[in-house]
Amino acid sequence: MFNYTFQWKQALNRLPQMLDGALVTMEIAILSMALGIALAILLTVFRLSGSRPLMAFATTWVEIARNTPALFQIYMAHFGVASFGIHFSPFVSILIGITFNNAGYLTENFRGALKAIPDTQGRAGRSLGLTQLQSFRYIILPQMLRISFLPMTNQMVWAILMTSLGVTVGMNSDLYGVTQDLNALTFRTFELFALAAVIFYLITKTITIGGRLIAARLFRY
Amino acid sequence: DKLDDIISSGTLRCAVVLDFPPMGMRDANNVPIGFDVDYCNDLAAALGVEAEIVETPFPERIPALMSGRVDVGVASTSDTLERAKTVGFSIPYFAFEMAVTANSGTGITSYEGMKGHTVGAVAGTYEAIALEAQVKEWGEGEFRPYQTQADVFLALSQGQLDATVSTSTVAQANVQSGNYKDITVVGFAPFDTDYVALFAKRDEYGFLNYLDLFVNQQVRTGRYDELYEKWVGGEVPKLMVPNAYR
Amino acid sequence: MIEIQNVRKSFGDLEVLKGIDLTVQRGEVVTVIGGSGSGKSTLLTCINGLEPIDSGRITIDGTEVHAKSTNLNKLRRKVGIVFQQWNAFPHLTVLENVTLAPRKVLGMAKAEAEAIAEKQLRHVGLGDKLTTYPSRLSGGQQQRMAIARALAMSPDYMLFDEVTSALDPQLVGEVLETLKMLAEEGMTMICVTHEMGFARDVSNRVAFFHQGIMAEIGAPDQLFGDPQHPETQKFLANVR
Amino acid sequence: MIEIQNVRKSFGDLEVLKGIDLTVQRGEVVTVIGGSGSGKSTLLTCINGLEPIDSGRITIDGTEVHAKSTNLNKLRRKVGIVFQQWNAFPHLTVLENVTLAPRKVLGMAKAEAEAIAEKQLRHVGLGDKLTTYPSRLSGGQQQRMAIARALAMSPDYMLFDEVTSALDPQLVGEVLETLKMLAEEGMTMICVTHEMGFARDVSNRVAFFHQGIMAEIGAPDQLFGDPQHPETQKFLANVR
Amino acid sequence: MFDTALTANDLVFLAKGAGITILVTAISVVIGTLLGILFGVIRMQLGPVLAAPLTFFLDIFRSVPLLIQLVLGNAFVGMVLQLQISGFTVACIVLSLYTSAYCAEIVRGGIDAVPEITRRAARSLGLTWGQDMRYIVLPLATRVALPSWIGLALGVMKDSALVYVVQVTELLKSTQILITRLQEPLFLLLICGAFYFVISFPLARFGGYLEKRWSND
Ligand SMILES: Nc1ncnc2c1ncn2[C@@H]1O[C@H](COP(=O)(O)OP(=O)(O)OP(=O)(O)O)[C@@H](O)[C@H]1O
Ligand SMILES: Nc1ncnc2c1ncn2[C@@H]1O[C@H](COP(=O)(O)OP(=O)(O)OP(=O)(O)O)[C@@H](O)[C@H]1O
Ligand SMILES: NC(=O)CC[C@H](N)C(=O)O
Ligand SMILES: [Mg+2]
Ligand SMILES: [Mg+2]
Repeated sequence: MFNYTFQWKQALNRLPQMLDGALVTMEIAILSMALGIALAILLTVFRLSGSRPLMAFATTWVEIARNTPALFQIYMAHFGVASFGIHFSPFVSILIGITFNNAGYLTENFRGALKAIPDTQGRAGRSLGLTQLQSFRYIILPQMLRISFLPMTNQMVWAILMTSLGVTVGMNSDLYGVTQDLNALTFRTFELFALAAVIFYLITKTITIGGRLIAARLFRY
Repeated sequence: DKLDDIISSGTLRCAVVLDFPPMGMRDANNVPIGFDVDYCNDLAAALGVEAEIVETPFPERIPALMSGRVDVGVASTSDTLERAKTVGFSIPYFAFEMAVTANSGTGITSYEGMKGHTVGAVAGTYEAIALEAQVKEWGEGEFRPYQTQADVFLALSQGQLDATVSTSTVAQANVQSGNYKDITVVGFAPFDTDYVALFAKRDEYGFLNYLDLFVNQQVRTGRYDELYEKWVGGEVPKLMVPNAYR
Repeated sequence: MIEIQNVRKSFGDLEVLKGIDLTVQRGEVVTVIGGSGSGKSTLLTCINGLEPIDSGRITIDGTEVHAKSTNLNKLRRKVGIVFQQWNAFPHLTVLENVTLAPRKVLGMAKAEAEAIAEKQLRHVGLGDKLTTYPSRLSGGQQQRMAIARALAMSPDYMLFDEVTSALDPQLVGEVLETLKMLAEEGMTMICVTHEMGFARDVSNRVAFFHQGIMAEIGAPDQLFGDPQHPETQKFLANVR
Repeated sequence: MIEIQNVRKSFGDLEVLKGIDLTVQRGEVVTVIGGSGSGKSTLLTCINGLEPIDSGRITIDGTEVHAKSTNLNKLRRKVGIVFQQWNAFPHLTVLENVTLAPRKVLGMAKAEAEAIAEKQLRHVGLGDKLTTYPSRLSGGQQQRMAIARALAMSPDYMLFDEVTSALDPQLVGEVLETLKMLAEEGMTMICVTHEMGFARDVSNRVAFFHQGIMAEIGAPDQLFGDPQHPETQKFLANVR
Repeated sequence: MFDTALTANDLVFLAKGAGITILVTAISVVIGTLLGILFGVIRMQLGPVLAAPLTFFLDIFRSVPLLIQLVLGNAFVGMVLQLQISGFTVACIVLSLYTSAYCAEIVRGGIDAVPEITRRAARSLGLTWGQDMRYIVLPLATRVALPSWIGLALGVMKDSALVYVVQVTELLKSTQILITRLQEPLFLLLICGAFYFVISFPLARFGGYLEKRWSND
């Protein structure tokens, strides 16, 4: 009926290579999230700082990250900055690109979370003699991270999906890159991409479900 | 069969890769041109139908063919045995020699000189597969595949890559264009000649037969030389493999 | 001693405090009553320096709260405050809520801070809730925890801002009991409240605020029994 | 006449109503008091069919509420209900809030619905707020609007579920006044409330709920003055 | 830096690409939104168990890279359904489903945000389920959902940069074509990025504004 014989065996034979690729994909996503969260906290502090240059810096970052395609950002992280003589390996480029994107979106999430934390929390902290920074660190931050935990797992899923854009900056060791290389080699496009789709699905599902379990564990209050 | 279908439909749809100068590219009006484009036009003329160029990025060539969106691939496609398990190839219609192009700052002067450097090529191409294997064998240096020929040369002139292996035609064209700073062709890559063929569905013997004959006729009639002169220039590569059939 | 001298404070165009004068002696309990928006909460947050003031002076034991040179974080250890709502830090257990400030502000060791926290929590009747999260507490228990948390810093003064207003009627009693106990122990307190019974029983003086002005202040018997200012009369008539 | 006969209702394992019997005559005002979770709200939502019941019967003017054959949408026109909170449809103006049901449910023309709505809104003292959005109203005004909205359907019965509990103390009065006015006009009402003064003044009978049981019911003087059930005594002692 | 070989012709070419980007986005967002509302309401009505197959189906679109969805979608349409339709149509179909998957979530969030008691108030007035949905839930849910929906629409516009794999020459692809010919990547990419930004930023801000305004109600 299809004029095409599916050769799933051929694709399955390549499964070990693809799973290695999946590990790299996870590695990128996890690193980019860890860095992204750290940067987003910093950007959030900048936004709250009241200092105009810092606020402008944070805002510019957030708006560019949110208003241009991720593909564009990743391409820029490699070829764009290279125009100024700064060279990053594909791995570092994709990491920077996704981290930049993550940080932008997470900062925006944090803003929403902060709005949900009553004013009196910070005031209560300050009233106890905590400094502004201590009050942020011990009272606001933990609550902010809790409120934005589910958005963060969503962002993690996006980070996984965004790794597929690494091919534009020369990545071929991640799941999508490996799949594409195998495709070039064998022309078994459907089998390979379908298999990749299944792996991606399983990874992202694990993250979503894992995120919920962790949330239930972590946030007993 | 397919051959009849094409003739009766009145159009021949060719999958062509358009970021692979001078085989496929666009002119100043962004109209497709190049060796492969002309070749497709010739094929259509022989069949007595209209040619339609379908721009096809690398991973979409097979789905485009299998889903019936194109009839034939005129896409400088290397006729590897692995790929032939999936599609049917004609006899070779073109052959590439591979050249090494290096960033002037690196001091690379030969193929061997690339050892230990960061090198790259267009992802999934014949030369990329060979070069990646070579880098593994050397055991030092790094291999990076980029999505398009343009990205490879961009990375090369930015210094992100120290050298690349590409078809000599592309290398010459890009160096001469003057668009890229600091790059020079430093020699040939000792890869097997990259024979490329037309491809169609594996079981369309009638059509594949026709394609074989068409390629043969292009050489016989001198059209192949003519096109080569037009798009590449210089000594025309032999399409016959010494000491072998076909 | 808390001295408030001619304090004025605006939010944008709105003048919320229009020259307040009030001196609270050590050991005194002053209750503040008044309509919504009359500036009661604002005054409290000015006293512990959470809000800047526009003019006037507030001194606590001689230290001027709003002077540039004043270390507010240090000053605030002297002045505990409990708000109407959302006092509890929801992500910390009851014990952690109370030990946070002693540990981070006073740099106490964990064990020492916990000893103090336990003592204060037992004091307010929460000795058995140490490892509970605030979400498991009733509103009244949360407020008592907030009081213990403030007490753990050994403050000399306590400010209470309608600490029972957000509570179910059944829970009001337990919190007022705690406040009464504190007052009897001699804590200096300023309490903003709607609970007239409490104001009458516990306070040395009651102040009535109206539109940013302290319209009237006096002993509870006098203010409730024989209010002078027409607004006070109106207010008290409405309340019951 | 509303007749409630041996009504039982559980949420999962929790039996919230454990056999309630109550008959409310036309023109009667019955107040329901009781602790949190005693099943008061649940009873009201069962009466107008918002919640199914497990056993027993509720009939309104002879129509069985939970019978399969009953057209609930039609029945509900007879029975207005106002909740503690979030009664207002925030995206509609006050007038639109009130005209929505007459227009969509009764199919009234716009002009007619508006005439009725205006009348009812004036009745509750909101004649000047027709084009305002609820977010601009005080809580008390929102509750009065909700009452007008229910009245616009010309119901025979009104159910009120702690309509003043979420209000600032100052706003309680205006809403209770409106309820009193309704009662005086002869509306049949069941009011769940914490306002004992109101219960005493307005109701014909007061019912005390405790843990899903109607522990006691009687005339206000009797129930407040001489409560029989020990839980009633405890409850009333606590409330004041 | 910016003396460029870019001609007016090329600008027209870029503008065409931008037009395609907007067209693909518009079609997908409209269809995707309608489907998303339908799926969202169906899911709510069926309950989590009965709706599981639908949930699973929609989940796929949120769990697999769009690039792969497009490649496989194209193959599916051509090979399995044997439909001779253009890459543009395939792009619109895949993007519509992709949009609907996210939109269904937004719809659910919007409906969840309408307080149960408000809906009870509506039903108590005698409004039917449908009237309640139409006059109360929908308008209220829209307010909650609209800012996220704007975010989604803009997301789809940005993600439409990937439809080049099914032979649709949208903005980013047009840019790449010009880069191949003109070899001025940074300059061309900045033009392209600026274009996205100029469309996306004001709309995103507008969404933020709506959110602020409505949350103050
Ligand atoms: N941070 C702020 N920014 C702007 N206006 C404010 C702020 N805080 C309070 N206000 C305004 O100042 C006025 C006084 O507020 P305040 O909270 O002190 O009154 P209150 O007497 O405590 O009233 P309530 O009994 O309602 O708590 C009010 O009109 C209020 O809206
Ligand atoms: N939809 C529901 N699902 C599960 N449990 C419910 C539901 N609605 C009410 N309950 C439970 O039923 C019990 C009775 O609730 P109900 O709201 O009727 O009490 P109430 O007397 O109105 O209390 P309150 O004075 O706090 O309003 C409570 O324990 C409550 O948690
Ligand atoms: N056309 C291309 O982009 C690739 C050509 C290359 N010779 C290959 O098929 O591997
Ligand atoms: Mg206040
Ligand atoms: Mg209730």
